[in-house]
Formats: sequence, structure tokens, C-alpha cells
Amino acid sequence: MAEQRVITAEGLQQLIAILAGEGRRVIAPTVRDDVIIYDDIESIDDLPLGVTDVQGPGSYRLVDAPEAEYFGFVVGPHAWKKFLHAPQIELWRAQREGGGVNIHAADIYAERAAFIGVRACELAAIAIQDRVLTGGQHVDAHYKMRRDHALLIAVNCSKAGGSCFCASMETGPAATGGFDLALTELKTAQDHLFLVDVGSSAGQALMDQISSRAATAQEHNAAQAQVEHTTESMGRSMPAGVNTPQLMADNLLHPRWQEVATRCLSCANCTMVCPTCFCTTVDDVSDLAGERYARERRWDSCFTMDFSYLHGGGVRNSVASRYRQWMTHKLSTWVEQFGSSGCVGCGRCITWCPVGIDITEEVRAIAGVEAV
Amino acid sequence: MTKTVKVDVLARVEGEGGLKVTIRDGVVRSAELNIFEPPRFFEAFLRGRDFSEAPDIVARICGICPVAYQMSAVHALENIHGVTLSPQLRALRRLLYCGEWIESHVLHIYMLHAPDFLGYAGGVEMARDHGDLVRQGLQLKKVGNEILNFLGGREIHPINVRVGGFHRAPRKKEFAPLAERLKWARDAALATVHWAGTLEFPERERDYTFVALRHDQEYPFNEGRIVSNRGLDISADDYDKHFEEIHVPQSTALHSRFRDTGAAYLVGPLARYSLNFDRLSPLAQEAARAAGLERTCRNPYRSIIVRAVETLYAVDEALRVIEAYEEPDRSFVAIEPRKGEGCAATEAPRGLLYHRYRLEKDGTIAEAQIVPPTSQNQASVEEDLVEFIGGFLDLPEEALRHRCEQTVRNYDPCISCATHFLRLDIDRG
Amino acid sequence: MALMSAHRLSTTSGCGVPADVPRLGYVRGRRSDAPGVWTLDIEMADDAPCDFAPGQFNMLTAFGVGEAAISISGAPGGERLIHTIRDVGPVSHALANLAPGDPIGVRGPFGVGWPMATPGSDVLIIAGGLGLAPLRPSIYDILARRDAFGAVTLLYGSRRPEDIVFHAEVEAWRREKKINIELTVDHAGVDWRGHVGVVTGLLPRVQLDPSRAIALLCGPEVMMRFVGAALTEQGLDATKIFVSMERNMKCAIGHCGHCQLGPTFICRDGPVFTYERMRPLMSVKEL
Amino acid sequence: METLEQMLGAHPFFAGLDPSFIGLASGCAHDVSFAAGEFICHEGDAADRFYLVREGHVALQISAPGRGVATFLTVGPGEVFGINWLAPPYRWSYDARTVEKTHAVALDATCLRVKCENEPALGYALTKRVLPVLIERLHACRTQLLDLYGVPS
Amino acid sequence: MTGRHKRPRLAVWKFASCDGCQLSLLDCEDEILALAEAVDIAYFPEATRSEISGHYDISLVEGSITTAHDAVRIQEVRRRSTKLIVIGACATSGGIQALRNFSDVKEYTRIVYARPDYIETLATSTPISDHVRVDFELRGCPINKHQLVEVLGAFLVGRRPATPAHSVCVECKLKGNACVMVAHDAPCLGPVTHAGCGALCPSYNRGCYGCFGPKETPNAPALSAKLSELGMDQRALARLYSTFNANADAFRQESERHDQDGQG
Repeated sequence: MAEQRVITAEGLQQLIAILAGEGRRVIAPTVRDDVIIYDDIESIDDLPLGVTDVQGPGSYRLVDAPEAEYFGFVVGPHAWKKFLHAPQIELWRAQREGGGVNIHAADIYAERAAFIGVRACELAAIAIQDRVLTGGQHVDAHYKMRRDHALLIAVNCSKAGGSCFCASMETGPAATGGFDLALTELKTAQDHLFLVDVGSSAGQALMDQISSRAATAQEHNAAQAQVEHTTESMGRSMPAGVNTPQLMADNLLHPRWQEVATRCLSCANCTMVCPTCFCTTVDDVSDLAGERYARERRWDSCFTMDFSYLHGGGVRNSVASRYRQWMTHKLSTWVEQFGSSGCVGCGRCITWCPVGIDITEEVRAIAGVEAV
Repeated sequence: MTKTVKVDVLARVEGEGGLKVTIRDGVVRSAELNIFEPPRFFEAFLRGRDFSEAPDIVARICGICPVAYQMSAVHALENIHGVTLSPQLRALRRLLYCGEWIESHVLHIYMLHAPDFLGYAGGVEMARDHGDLVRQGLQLKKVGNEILNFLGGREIHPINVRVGGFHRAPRKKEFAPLAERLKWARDAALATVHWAGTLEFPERERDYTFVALRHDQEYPFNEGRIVSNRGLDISADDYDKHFEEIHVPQSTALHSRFRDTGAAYLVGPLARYSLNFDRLSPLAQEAARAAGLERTCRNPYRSIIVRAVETLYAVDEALRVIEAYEEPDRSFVAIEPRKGEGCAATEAPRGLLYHRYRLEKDGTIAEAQIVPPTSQNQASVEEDLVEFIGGFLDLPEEALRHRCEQTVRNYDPCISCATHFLRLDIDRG
Repeated sequence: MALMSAHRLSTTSGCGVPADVPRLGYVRGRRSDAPGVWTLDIEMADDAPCDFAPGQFNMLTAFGVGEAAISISGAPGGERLIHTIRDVGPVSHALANLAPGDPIGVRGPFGVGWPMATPGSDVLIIAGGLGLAPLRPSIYDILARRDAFGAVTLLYGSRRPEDIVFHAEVEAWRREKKINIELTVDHAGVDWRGHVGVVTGLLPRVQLDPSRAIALLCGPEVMMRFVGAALTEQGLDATKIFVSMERNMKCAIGHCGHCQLGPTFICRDGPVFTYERMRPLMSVKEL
Repeated sequence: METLEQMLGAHPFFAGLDPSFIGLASGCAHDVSFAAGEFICHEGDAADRFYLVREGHVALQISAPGRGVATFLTVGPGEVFGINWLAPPYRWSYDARTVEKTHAVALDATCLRVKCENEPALGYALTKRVLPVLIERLHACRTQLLDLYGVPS
Repeated sequence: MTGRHKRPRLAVWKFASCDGCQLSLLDCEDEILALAEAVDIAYFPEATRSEISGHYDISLVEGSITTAHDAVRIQEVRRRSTKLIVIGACATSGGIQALRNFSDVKEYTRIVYARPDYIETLATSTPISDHVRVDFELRGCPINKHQLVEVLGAFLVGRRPATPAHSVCVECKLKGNACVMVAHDAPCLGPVTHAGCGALCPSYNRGCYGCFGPKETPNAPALSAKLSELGMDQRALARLYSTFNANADAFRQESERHDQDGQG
């Protein structure tokens, strides 16, 4: 890998301008209604400078940050899957003509997007969705088109959130690959710098247009230290020394599933905010004349009754079985299906569960390990 | 010889009612508007609720004009708390009301009232011969609904209104698509006024007592004094001193009348227009004149033109509000509950809508009173029938029945509203 | 803005159409095979070949109504796609009631079919209800090269005699004596001269040589559980028992997640699995 | 000519039974055959025989007014019916009618019961052979009740 | 021109209600004329004087049963309808007027009407399904007009209407909203409420107030525990579930659980 470069906030602004100039949508964290979401930005001023998030089970707050950093927070309610694996799309439409039907596959458009501020756990999540949606015999053309045209500009986390446990999932907090550029924000009393690792030729081409200098050893070490500090301050962890996939497989009848069902709302929030959950369903629609048809696809969740519907009723009627499906899939069967865990430790399912059910805590309960 | 004209179920009105006209020796002896819509007891179950719940609850009185209920309620409750809204929030409320006027008036003009003039059973049937006309009406109505959708969340029972303001105030730039639609709507509304002016009207007039709000500068929506063409000029606080409601056997709605004389009065577009012509925008005034209206209109059949003029005004006003809009710092004023009593009247599409609330000190509603426009107009409807139908008695049975119906429909009666009324602890025997 | 920077991709899979978009076909024939069970004969509008492996399924679309996974019940290598459908829900109702000439959407074939038996092996085919439909292609396949197999037996359980699908054809197979056939029903009147009782009750009648037999099972999951257990009890290795599973399928390509059973996607990894693989999964309630 | 003892010994129901017990039982046995469509017994009659089917098929039926005759089980070679012999009130709870020409060994119920009383080991051995039949039929009955092939409501 | 041989007959009936749900049909400005092509609008007093009597292929029923007369009338509607689709919270759960079910209706009548003797009413407001078999229930106070078009379109082609029974949360996340309860402590019934509105209230920075009634398998006690943490007292909880779907089982039970003193 090429040497680390250093840019300033102006350099970052330059980068945004270059990306926009290329006709790209520039999407980055930005504050809306007191929450950091991912949305289009026009300049560095749209980034959440000086705010940070305080997260825990079922709780999220934005507060003023001790340091005026651009990326001094962790992940919010949005995942990048919103842009890559769109929440709702039309697959095809058709029209009755004569005795037949004309079927038109939906045009597959990709916005050329640049994602700024992709965290290590999110890179891992994108890699997982890549395997799910493009790694098999069939390729999701909509996903692939968007994915191929997305530029990933990662940010190494300078702090860990209250729900974060990427370190224990070995997916972060530092980006190790799968990005075009990776930034480490270094804020000191004197300087506000970004160390840049280049991860692709596209990334290099961008760097070539921005004024930068080589990182000093001191800066390099400071960045390392920051990542180490983040690792050490993780809000949560998956229990160490537990073979989680096997644990799940061995405990399909554990009483904890019943217990969690008393708390679980089966509202599906965890699956919706999860950056790897990929399930979708389709609805067929028609006009009132019964002559035009379309099929629409949208995100679905294994927490809905309809998900497992089989002429007459659902296969998973109890909330316990639906929670079990989600958790065992994420942590166990996923490994057999796609070669890795489906969990990247981003903690969204913990923060955005309205009643604060904590997946790491549930694993501990089933493993019989004391809470930390 | 006695003859009875009965309409069991009045069509093309909101809610369920019928009418009965009794004719003896060629003279209309009596007319009754029968409202058999079942009672729903809103004032009763408002008791014990928190004041903050009122806007959502009262909206359910009427699916046609929920905004009117929300507006009267929030103003009454804000009056109790002495809250004044910022000009931006006040303007947003006016805009929301514009949406409801447009939606409600256009529905009545095109789908409910016009078929009476053009000889169709309904708007859908009319569309088979007058497709472009009906489509224009539907699209114009849709613009009203788009305002409600945008600002209220949805057209029926909007969710964005709260005591003290709104849950969310829109951003200035979000208005752009709506403004574009409203510019189209202004032309469509103007065309509607012109078209309405070309209809044929029975030459029937009555010397109504008009009652409506009147505001210093504006055509009235949310605020103003209650005035009449016979010299009444009171604040809403004095409404109860001047008006009363009585309960008649044929109706689950209450009739209103002047407390002192027992006389009927008229609220709604004719009254509003005739009392506030000078407050209309120049565009609306000009269109009204071009469509053959005087500054005062006493012919209830011509209310279709008046509604069109008010629609044009509402579109015009909506554009003005959007143009002048500035984002407020906060979308609402926080309110600490206090004990007290307060009332407010606003102008629902169908006319004056009066609310009064008494609160406990923790904000619990102790008592609520709501007087909707349709119950205020009931007596007037019946008088219209008695006076006008006499001139139509030579018509064949079916045509006469139709004319009776039209006479009721002139009022755009909202029976669903009318039945949710109330009167507290008063037995006038 | 989005459109300006958009690129359009023309994606085609092997048959020229994305896997999530149906191809157009026309119903050419429709006949009743049992009460509420209809077999459609579909011709593809694009004349594309209708290759498939026995046990695979297609996703059929009734336009405006929806899509359902329907196993292919015709002979491999045919000109037309043959599907047998039970009218149970809105989509299958619409499909089953398509008339000749009506358009229909087809995606597929999908999934993993029945194993090709090694030459010389005995084949025990056990079907329940409409489960005979996805097994019929493999029966055609066996009959087409009958000499390659040892003893071939079909045990078929049905609800009532009139619910036996392909009844005339089954009787014709029986007359040909190329395969042994035992039918049983759950309920029968006096006219029925065959067996009454559950399909497992027929197993003792079969001379099973566990060393050279494979078993193909398709029917309600409860039936397959019991038959699988009975066969292993009789010494047949669970790896030589194959079951065809059913779950809610939407995408049919392992992307939508609906049809998961434990670690498997029924649409992609199945619908045919070894009993060995399914046994632990079928035993957990609501998995 | 096959003896009754040989017939019993060859029937799966008696497979592996102590030969002395088979000898005892054969003392109660008769070789019987029925034409197709013949009633072997009727619901409500005394269950005086226990049948071991050797060839042919027998339909076990219950009839209900207005619903006709329903066969709920057919019994073929190697199978048994008439296990009512073992438990009071020793009455048939169904009709048994041959589907085709049927050969069976009929064991006299009274005779068998007396021998079992006198020789509890025989009684226990036979009970152990009757029980699995009962369990299997009960299970079959449950799955039939599930109406597995029917359409879920 | 439609591909169908005979146009189905549609009727719209009103019982105790605010009219809003049937108004939704007239609010379908872009679809109403197409609908009039696809079906014969045979009975719809709010829209037309014309009336075709006899049998109807599809009846839309708005409102709840609150009078003895209406209890009889709904039987007649059922008899004359092939498919009976009930629309809105009044028709599916009894509506807001079902609050009377938990009080003394005579007292209510006395509060509201000067002459209670003129008023005939039942002690309860009940959903249509308490009286007759219904073929489909479309939720909402009011219903979502797009869902109404979907239901009508679905019935015309024989499709199962796409009106998912899952939580509002799913719609909220599809829209990209951040959870108002997690991020702003706003009490929200979204996790136990039937989808269909498009997550309106959270999109306007307020918690869902449950106007589509309980979702499939709602776990209201678990949500109430969270709401208590957010500071809602028993009385507030009892009221929260007791509004436009007060009579729907899951909401009624949860409301009653918190309404120990009957003050809800």
C-alpha cells in the first residue's frame, strides 16, 4: 500500500468539490432533526462538525463534542445499504396488449455516488452484502450497478460508541481494505488533519488532484494510537472464547428465546437498521382496469408474520421463533451460507431497538456467561 | 289536500339525513331536515382527556373538514393559556385552512352541486359528458389536498397540528413543488368562477341574517369578531350570550338560533362573502364581479359561484403565504397547562365553527362545547324549503323532490359534523 | 441530478432476461387432474428451450395477481412446460384458472432437483397428495431408461380416491408393470378397492434392500418426517433418502431470505435435500 | 399342506415367538377364507375371533347415516385385525369386509384368552405384539386426522 | 375499455362515522374516474343520487354499529353483497365512539343532548365483524386512500391486497426516518401499530398514536414498559391506547391494564 498522505479540512472540501464536479452524488453524515443520518451534502459545512452521539440500548442522543471533529461520532440509524440495496424498487412493469402482455424489465440505473465517512464495520457490511447479492450464481443487477458506481471513502473511528462491538467481531475500528480512500481525522490544538490511506486506483486518482503531503511518523503513530484507544473503549463486546455459530446451533430450544419474546416487540427495527440484513419481499400491483401490472420489491423482515407465510399460515408464528430466526441467522447459519458472520458489530440493532434488546447480552445469556 | 315530499336519504351531502316537506292546499306548511346520523358523543369523551389530545380527537368529528375542528380547538385552548403564535406559525395555519377550503369547496362545486345544475345524478355520471370539466375540478381539489398532505401529513385527520403550533414546520425550499401546482390552480380556480357564473339559477332570494367572522385586514379564516349584517359585532367569548341551541325530535343534531329573538341565521360562504367582500384579494373580487355577483349575495343557489370565488381566494392566499414564508425558529410554543376556560370561532368551509373548553389545572378537559356550522344553518335550511318550494309546486313529483334536495345542497351540509353536538346541562324542555 | 449521472446497465442472465423478471408464456392447455388441481401446458413466447431437471420448479406469474413457486410436473426435454397447480390461495387460484391463450409469466427453472440414481439402484418413490407432481418428471425419466434401474416402486398416499392426481396415468403405469405401484388413501367409500391408511403403512410391503436403494420423498412435511424415520428404521441410510421441501419462496435465487430453513435456502440449495440434512431441521418447531 | 402351526409361525405377527407359544396358539386357530365382498364381522357383534391375514385385503369400515360407508383402514397380508379380542367388552367396533378373496388364520378369542390366563407368559408375549399394532394405528389415525393432503383452512 | 365482461357493482355504505373513509374514495382524484370505468358505482349517496338496487359485487362499509336499526341494516347489506369490505377504524374496531363501551352511555347522552329522550342508541359501538362475516378489513383512522385503491384493484383482479399487518416501524425505516422514540424520547405506538399510514407521525417528528390499530402479534406490555421509562404514568398509558381503536383487543386490554381506577 502506498504511503499515508495528509490533507487538511480544505483538502477534504476540495475532495467533495471534485467528486461533485465528476457528477457524483456526494453522500455523507449530516445532522437532521438531531440525528446524524446519511444524505447528500454540498460542502464540508454539512458534516456534523463538533457534535457527537451518545448511544446505548434503545437510546440515541446528539451532544456537543469535546473536540470539534468532523467525524467524532459513530454510526447512526442509516446504513449505506439504503443507497446500495434500495428500500423500494420496481422490478418490472407490464401491459396487456392484444392477447399478450408486454413485459419491461425495470431500467437499472446507478447513481454515481461517493460515500464519505464509511466506517470499518460498514465496509465489512458492504463486503457481506456483496457476497450475498453478487457472490452466487445469480447477481442482483440493481445492487451491483449501484455498488460498481459507488466510491467508498472510509473514516477510521476516533471514538467508540456505547453500542459498538466491532472490535470483538474483528471488523473494526480501523478500515483495512475495501475502500478507495480511508481517512483518519487528527485533531490537535494546533492542527486539524486527515491522514489518508489510498485503497484503489480511483482513490489515487482523486488524491492526485488534491494537495497533500506525506504523513510524518509522528502523525502515523498518533493515528495508530487513536485507533487503539477506540478499540479499548468499545461500549460492548461479543463474549470472547465463545464459538457463537455453534452456540446458536446447539441452543435452538434454549428457554432464553421465550424470555426474549416477552420483551421483543417484533417491530422489525433491528432488521431494518442492520447493515447486512438483505431480505426483501415483492408486491404485485395492477391498475383498476386490470391492464397494467408491476412488481415492486421492498425490504422485508423475518419479524413479520407474512415472511414465512405458507398457504394457510406462517411457519414462525411465535415471536420467540422469529427472534431466534433473526439471531441464529445473523450469528450462525450465515457463516454456512456466506462464509462469515452476518454481524459486523455496528451496534445499530441495540441502539435502535425501541426496548433496547442487546444482541451481545442475549448471546451471553445463552452461553451462560456473566455480563461484563 | 295534503301532500308530502320525502327524501329518505339525501344524496351528495356528507353524512346521512333526509327531509320531509309537508304541503297543504298548495302551500308549504312545514319542512324538516331529518338527521338520523347516529350520535357519537364527542363532548362526552373529550372530558377527562388531556388538552393536548384535543386536536386529534376533534378532527374525528368530521372527515370533510377536520382542519376546521383542529383550528377552532387549538385557538380556544391557546386562548386559555394566553399563547400567541409567531407570525410564521400563524401563516402556516392559514395555509392549512386554505387547503381545506379548496378541497372542500371544489368537492362541493364539481362533484356535489354542479350535477344539480347540469342534470346529472352525480359528478362521476357528469364526467361522461363533461370529462374535461370534471377532471379540472378533480385536479383543483387535489391541489387543496396537496396542501393538506404537505402541511398536515394527510388530507383527512391531519397529524401535524398541535396546541401551540405544529409538530414539524416545513422548510422554505420544500414549498417549491406546491407553489408550482398552486400557480396552475389559480388559473383553474379562475376558470371555475367563470364557468360557475354561466350556470342558470332560480331567481330566489331571502333576506338572511348573515353571521361570519370579520378581521381587520384579512378575509377571515382563523380569527376575527363575529359580526352580522344586522349590527352584531361581538367577540367569540360572547357567542353563548347571543346564540343558543335547541334539540328538536327529528334530529340527532342541535338547531341554533339567536337567543333573544329565536330567529334563524345563516353562516357559510354567502354570509362570509357578503360580510367580507372588501377583504377578498383584487383577483377574487374582479372574478366575482365578472361572474355576475354583487357585493352581497342572497340567492343560495348562487353559492356555487361564491364557493368558486372563495376557492380562488384561497389559492391566491396560499400562494401569498408561501411566497412570504420564513422558517420559524421553533415549530411550536411549549405550553404549561393551566386552569381556565376559553373559546374560539373559526371559519370552516361551511361557516362559523365555535369551540369552548374548560380545563382543570393539570390540563385535563373538564368540559367541551362545539357548535358546528351545519347545526347553525339547520333552521335556515328549513326556512328556505318553506319559502322557495312554494314556487316550484307545479313541478312533477321527481323534479320537485330534486329541487328540494338542491335547496338543501346549496348549504353543502355536513351532517356528520352536525350530529356530534352537544349542549351542556341545559334543558330547555 | 440523479438521472444525469446515471448509467444504464443491460443485464441479462443466460436466457436473456434478468432472473427477477418473468418471461412471457402462453397457456396452451389446461386440464383438471383432481378436484381443485389443474395442470397447465405452457408455451414460451420466445421459443426458448424448456430444459429443466426433474424436481426443479418455476416461478409462475398470474399478471396483476402475483407469483408462486410451482414445481414442474412434465417430462424433461419436452416442448412445453407442464405445471400442476392446486387452487389454494389467490395466486394459485388465478394461475389454475388461466384459460388456453392466456399469458403467463415464467421465471426459472430454479433449484436443485432429484439426484440421478446410480445405475442399477432400486428406486423407492414415495409421494403424498400433490407431492406426486414434482416426482412425475423423475418417473418419466426412469421409465424412459427403465433398464438402468433395479426395482422401482411408487407408494402414493392421497386424501380420498378422487384426489389422486394423474390417476389414469398412474393406473396406466401400473398396467405396464414397469414399476410397482401401491396407492393408499386416508378416507374412502365402498367403491374404493385399494388401500386405506397412511402411506407409511405401505412400507412393510416393499422389499427394501438398503444397500442398493434410494428413496425420493415428496409430500407434506409431516409425512416426509414419518416416512424418513420409518425408512431409516428399515436400514436405509439417511443420505440415500431425498426429500423435496416447501417454504415461502419469493425470489427463487437465494436473495430474498424468505425460504430459509436453518442454514439452507430452500429455493437455491433445494428444494430437494437429503433426509440426513433435513432431519435435524425438520425436528425443530417453527425453525 | 401347511400346518396351522407353520402358518402362524410364518406370519409376521408371530415372528420370533417361542415355538411352544405358537403351539399353544395354534390350538385355537382355524384356516379361513372369504370371497371378495364378504363381511367377516359386524360392528357390535361379539369379538370372538382374531384374524391374521395371509392373502388378500380386508377393509375396516364404519358407516354413518347420511354419510355412507367409510373405510378407515385396509389390512393386507402379514397384518392383523380383530385385536378387540384382548380387551373387554370383546365387541367389534367396526365392520370388516373383504376387498378381494382373502385367506386368514382365525384365532378363537375365548380359547386364546383362556390360554393366556393360564399361561401369563403367553399373554404377555401376545400383548407385546398387539400393542405396537395399536400404537401404529393410533398414530396413523392422528395423521389422518391432520388431513395432511387437504387444503389448510 | 376493460378486459372484463361485466362490470362489477360497487356500493358504499355508511354507519356511525365521520365520513372520512368514504371521502377517501372521492379524494382519489387521479383514480376515481378510472374506478367509475372499472365498476358500476351502484350505491354511493355521498357521490350520486342514482341508485341501482339489488345485489352488489363489492360493498364498502364505513362506520360502526351504534343503533339497533343499524344492527339490522348491516345484515341486509351483507345479504346483498358478494364481497363485503369494511374500511376504517370505526368499521374495523368500533372507532372513537367505542369509548362509550367503557362508560355509561346514558350519561354520555345526557352530557351531549338537551333531550336525551330523542336519542336512540346502543350502549356500545362495535365493529362490523361483530355482526356479520366480513371479507376484508382495511385499517386506519382514516384509511389511506392509496391502500383503498390497492384493495379495490386487488379485489377486481382477485389478488390478496398488499396491506401488510406488520408494524409502522417497517414503513418508518423504509422512509429513512430515525426513530423518534429512541432519538427524541417521543412516546410512539409505532412498534405495536398496524402499518398503512406510511409512518406519518414519525415523519412529522411526533410519535405514532395508533390510528391504524394493533399490528399482527403486538406486544403492548413490552412497549408500555418502555413508555413508563420515558415518564408516562398509568393514566397517560391508559389514554394512549384508548383513542381511535380503543375497542381493538390488544389496545383495549393494554389500556385496561393501566386503567386501575377507571379514569382512562
